[in-house]
Amino acid sequence: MVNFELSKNDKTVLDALRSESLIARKYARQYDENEHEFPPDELPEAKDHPNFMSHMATRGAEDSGGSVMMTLIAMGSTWGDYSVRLRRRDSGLGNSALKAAGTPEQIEKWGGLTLAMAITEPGCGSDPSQVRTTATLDGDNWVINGEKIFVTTGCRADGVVVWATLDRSAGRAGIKSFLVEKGAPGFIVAHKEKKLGIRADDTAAYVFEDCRIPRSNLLGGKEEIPKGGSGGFKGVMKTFNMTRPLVAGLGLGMAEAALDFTREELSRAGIDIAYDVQGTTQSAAAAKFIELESAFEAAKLTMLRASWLADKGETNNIEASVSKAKAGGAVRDITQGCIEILGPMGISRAHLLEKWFRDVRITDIYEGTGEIQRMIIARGLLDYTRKELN
Amino acid sequence: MVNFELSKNDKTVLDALRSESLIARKYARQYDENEHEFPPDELPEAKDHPNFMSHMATRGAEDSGGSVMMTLIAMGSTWGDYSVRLRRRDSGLGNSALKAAGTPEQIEKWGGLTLAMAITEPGCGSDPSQVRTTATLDGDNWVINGEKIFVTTGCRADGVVVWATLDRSAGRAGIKSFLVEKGAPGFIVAHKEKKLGIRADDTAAYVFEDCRIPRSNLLGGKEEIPKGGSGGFKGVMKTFNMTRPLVAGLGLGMAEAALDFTREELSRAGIDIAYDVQGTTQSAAAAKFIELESAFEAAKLTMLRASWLADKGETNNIEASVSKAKAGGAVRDITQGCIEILGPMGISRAHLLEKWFRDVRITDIYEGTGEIQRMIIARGLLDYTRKELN
Amino acid sequence: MISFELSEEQTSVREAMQGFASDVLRPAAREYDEASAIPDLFFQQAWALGLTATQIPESYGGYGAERSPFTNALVLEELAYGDAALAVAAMTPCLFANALLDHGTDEQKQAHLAAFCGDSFHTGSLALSEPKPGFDPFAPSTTAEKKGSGYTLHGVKSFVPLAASAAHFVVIARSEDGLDAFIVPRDTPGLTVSETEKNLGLKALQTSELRLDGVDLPAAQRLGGAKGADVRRLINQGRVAISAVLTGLSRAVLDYCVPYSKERVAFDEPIAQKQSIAFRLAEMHMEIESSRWMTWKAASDLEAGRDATRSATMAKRYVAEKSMWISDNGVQVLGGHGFIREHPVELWYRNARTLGVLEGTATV
Amino acid sequence: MISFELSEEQTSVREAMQGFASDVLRPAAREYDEASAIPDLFFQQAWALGLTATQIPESYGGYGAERSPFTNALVLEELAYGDAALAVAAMTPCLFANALLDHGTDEQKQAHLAAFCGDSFHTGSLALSEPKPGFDPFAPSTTAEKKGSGYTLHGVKSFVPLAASAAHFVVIARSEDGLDAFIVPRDTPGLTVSETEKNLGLKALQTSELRLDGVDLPAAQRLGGAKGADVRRLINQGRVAISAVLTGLSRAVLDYCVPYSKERVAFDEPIAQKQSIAFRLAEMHMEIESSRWMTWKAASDLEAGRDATRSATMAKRYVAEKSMWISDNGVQVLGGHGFIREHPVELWYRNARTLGVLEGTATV
Repeated sequence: MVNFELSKNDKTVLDALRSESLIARKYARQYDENEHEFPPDELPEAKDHPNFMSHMATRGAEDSGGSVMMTLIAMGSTWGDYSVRLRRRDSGLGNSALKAAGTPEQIEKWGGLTLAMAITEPGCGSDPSQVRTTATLDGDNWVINGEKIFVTTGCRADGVVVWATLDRSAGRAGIKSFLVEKGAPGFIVAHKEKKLGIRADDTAAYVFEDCRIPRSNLLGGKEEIPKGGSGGFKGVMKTFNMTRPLVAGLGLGMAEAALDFTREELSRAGIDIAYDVQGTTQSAAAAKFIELESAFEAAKLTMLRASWLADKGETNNIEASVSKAKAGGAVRDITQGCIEILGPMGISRAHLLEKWFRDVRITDIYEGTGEIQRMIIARGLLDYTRKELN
Repeated sequence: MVNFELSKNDKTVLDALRSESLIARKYARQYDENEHEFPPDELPEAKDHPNFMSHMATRGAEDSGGSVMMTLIAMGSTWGDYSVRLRRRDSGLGNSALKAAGTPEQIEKWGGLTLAMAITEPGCGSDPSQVRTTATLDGDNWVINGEKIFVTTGCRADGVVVWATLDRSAGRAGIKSFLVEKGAPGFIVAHKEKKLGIRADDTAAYVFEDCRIPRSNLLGGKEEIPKGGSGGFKGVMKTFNMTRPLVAGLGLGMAEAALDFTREELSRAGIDIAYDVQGTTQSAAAAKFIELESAFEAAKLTMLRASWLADKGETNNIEASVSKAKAGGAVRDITQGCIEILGPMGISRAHLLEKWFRDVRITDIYEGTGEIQRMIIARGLLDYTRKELN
Repeated sequence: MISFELSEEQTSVREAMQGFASDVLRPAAREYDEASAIPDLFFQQAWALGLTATQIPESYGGYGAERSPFTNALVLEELAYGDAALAVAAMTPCLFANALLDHGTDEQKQAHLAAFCGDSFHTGSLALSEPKPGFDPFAPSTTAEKKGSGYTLHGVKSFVPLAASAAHFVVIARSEDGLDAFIVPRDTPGLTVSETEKNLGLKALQTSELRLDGVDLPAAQRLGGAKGADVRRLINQGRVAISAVLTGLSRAVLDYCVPYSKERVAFDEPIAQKQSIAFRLAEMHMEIESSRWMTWKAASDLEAGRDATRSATMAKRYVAEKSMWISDNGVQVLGGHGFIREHPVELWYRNARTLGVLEGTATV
Repeated sequence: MISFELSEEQTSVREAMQGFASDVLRPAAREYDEASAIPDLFFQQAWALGLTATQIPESYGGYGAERSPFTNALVLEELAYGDAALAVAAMTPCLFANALLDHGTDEQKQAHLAAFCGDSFHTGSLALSEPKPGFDPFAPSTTAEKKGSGYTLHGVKSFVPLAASAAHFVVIARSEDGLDAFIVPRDTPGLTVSETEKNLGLKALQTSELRLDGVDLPAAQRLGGAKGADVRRLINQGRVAISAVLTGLSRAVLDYCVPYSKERVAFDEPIAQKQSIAFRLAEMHMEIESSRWMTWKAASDLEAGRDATRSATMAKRYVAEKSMWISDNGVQVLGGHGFIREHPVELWYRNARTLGVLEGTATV
């Protein structure tokens, strides 16, 4: 039956997360202002805090599915702070790729590490099929050459899943993913970006100069380039169907924080949000707030829908893109709008609202921009190929 | 000096127009509900009404330029009613083309008639260079063959300026305009469209079957097809730089009527629009109203700017498109928004608001859709050719 | 737990409605709109679906299926995909019958529900809207004054669907107890039903204004008797219903634009291959999905008996705005053809704006 | 008559400012933003332009050019095209000096204006904003109570530019006469100037909070003396100024995006050849044009001495919304690069949101 209420077990998990998030929030400003410092893996106050994930162990038929919960957990974490996450292990984007496409041996070996994901290159932007980084087999090693930018958590990560092509003439089919550990010869972390937001979560630029890695580091292990079709590329792209709703959740958690803050401040100023009054009697601030809140609800529901489909094992590539695109737009409107409602106090760094405004802006950019998501959705709707619509 | 105030003479013209428009408004509903009837050229009450255009005779350096006044007059007329205009002679779109491109003899001969303009064809939509209607010289006659749709005032007009190609292989350069009088052999008014709005202003479909017209009816008289470039096409397109701000004005007049009506109704309900209160104390209805009013002002100013440039004799093709695109969007937002503010009463045919909502919708469609205007603006900004951006 | 899973029954109801919408509603939509009337035949066809009788308990003569606001929302989306005016017309008997089912006393149910379980079309109606600027359903101007043991009603109601053929009305008014509702037989002295109203959209659906000039009613006509009725819930149900209708309408627009834009050629390729069209279609799809889930969420609050004021208000404001945007884009995608009554987008454009403000404007 | 014609003088002022903006402001913008400070050198360079002294009458030591709110708007658009924070910094002395010029008594002008006509940088500032949710400049919480022949001020002001170096402040407060303004020397007992505030944008511009805990002022410190000041006009001037600054900022965004999108290749062609980018750039241009004319219209109301409340409010609400939209799209056009501080769109995005709410939110 259609249901939008959380079960008791669902709530236990999210309540425990909320109390961790309140700790993270205390550090949010510190690591934003000190972009050069890495927050520790574990914050002092969180040390003896029970891990909320422990509550995920006992789940029943009455409880929400795993993917649904992961998106709600993404939201619950960034409600605390985007960057100062607790227990960061396993949380890199590369970890999602490993889980989706890795061999059992690879998952066993790399699963405990934090893995970044290196796709974008200077000049290729949001078109991953244009990857120029090459991987060449040399005896029992892959030799990787190329440059990568915008690698989230690239400095802190223990390793990275890097996209490279075995044969550029094979197009998308030639693109494979490789596991590269920090310290591999020829793997250089060239640059740490200074950013608008998510400053505690570093963004790196990589250079690979004849970087040699073991042959067994090809993610999923399939070395052959399939004839026709996009081959391994599709498998790699599938990762996005998992991560896109998560990325939506990361953005929406901050948007929810902004709404909560704004509601409280409005209430303190004597303006309560009433849902049963209209135009002529409603205040403009309350009407604007409800507009933003509705945008939040709509985006959150598309996120839940995409992850619910994943839990059912159904195709969700369009729905994943819908949730990402919806969230990408909603979080911008919401944080911009909350500042607008609160006025001058909204732009003060004495409050976190201005930080949420900056942090959420990445949502519509990374993991495929809003434009890319629309392309995917439109191709699905119109039954168009990549060639027909680009 | 920059100035946005009307001169005394400007006001005299527009005030006289306003009193005529109040007559037109009385008939607005009648001819909307009776789409099959043509409103008379002159309404009974207007018979002895002094022609506002007579006030245009005496103008000085202190007064607004002619193009500026024409856009304000367009606004002032549709504030009364889009379709039930008084003194319709000379007011067809073809008349603008005649003025812009006709030879002195042609202007002399055709100037007193109402001329429609036939560009669009089934299947060619907003891409006028795809014109398939042909004109072939046969002795001292042009023989025209083809179909035209969406001809505004096509049934009522005395004649039409029709676009046809002398040579499809010459592309845009081969397109010429021809003056065709009603009654010409082979000129068939095939169809009168049933429309969402502007119902008193008819929209026709034409068929030309070996329609013969005198050789002298080629608008502007230049028969040769220039090598390279777009040749005569550009001249024809120039008409649009004159008509686009006018079309913007036609839409904005109705949007202004909608705002005036909404303001009065709100005031009757005890809500006055205050410009010196904000978010926390402003009512949502007033805030929404000011939002719509601002959109109106912005669009009106771009219209004035485009026509002011025309008066100065400066290039205004981008500005003309800006004004058309701005108005096309603003009038939709404004009329949709006014209904939203007023609620159930806004959708009643007891008031004209719902009619304005329907009538203005054409603004962003005819004379080049909003998309075409954006294309023109973008080509200008990016210095792109038609080939580079389409 | 979070779930978007429809029950088997819901799925089959939905499929049945899809068939009816495409076989009966869509083909008739333009003709009835131009005629500003719906023939009796249609009402009989719709009646045969048992939309009203299904959820009436067997004790009152109905089929005794569970009363489900959620299923109603599914039904409305599908019918409105065919045509919104006909969807509202087909469901108008429910407006009255469900108000009694949910809020009426046993006597009121006994008195009125049996008529909805017969073989031929029977309707009552709901009088909610009022013809004043910025009407707010939570603050009606229509008053119910206590007078002796009964009530006297004063006020004007507008957009009362099928008022001309309705036997009774549920009239929403403000009494000393706050929001209140009354069962008003159409022949009650002081009640005048106007000529058919002329509206922007939903033209096929005949609506009237109700004038209540001192309509005296015994206390027994108060919906819910001494206990009164949960009028907020009635209003919220209306909002969810409109959200569902608008979601169906929006879907109709997109499904019309997709093949159109693949066929329509400009600048040497189908306009669907232009990003400005393709991305717009993608956004329309995004907003249709969003609209449906917003509607479902509010409907599931109603289903569970929770206060749905927040979710229904948000759904209505969101869906009304997006359906206006979607139908507006439908017109734009078709260009000149979108302005012509040969294509249905013209109709959808008017209907979207009409439905969006029917029971007041949630968006400002 | 309708005219968009600038005078020759206005054109030449505009050109001078364009040069200063591109030579001095734009190259320094990022460095000063990262440093959250502006070096003295810049203030001296800006001072040399004579922005403040030009419009001060010769009798007070100035150059005696006509006082022109319209020309100020032109200047601000051009300076802000270079950098908004530096534009506001350069114009801060005018905030104080022009308030006195327009509203001060002769004694007040005599006492204060000469200092703005010297060779070295001198500033006062204007205390308008307050740190409370939904601040409305027309309804400040700061109060000026009549006490004997003078006034006592209570309240908190925020975002007071260059407060650390200002010799005097014009403080807006509510007195029994309504909106009122006072000249407050920085060493007045009861006045505390906070540490530099930390803000989202305009980081180079140092601002402070002013705390007024029972600041006693003689009647002579009331701006305009017994007559008082037209504070509405002051507020409207602020709105027009912000509109002009945001218009310049928006133009900077578009002019950066145009060449970027022509160079940036995706899916085998420059992204500028994609309709989704090209049409967005077209819309940015449309809104920049609109923003400028809205600003000009309000500025010309000020110039003519008309009440500009309506036009200035509309300009501010319109331009603030559009500049937010434009700078947001600037970030999106650049994609990942838009999020990085190597490109200026990141800075413009923060500045647009900051400026848009500086003196209250006209948009809700």
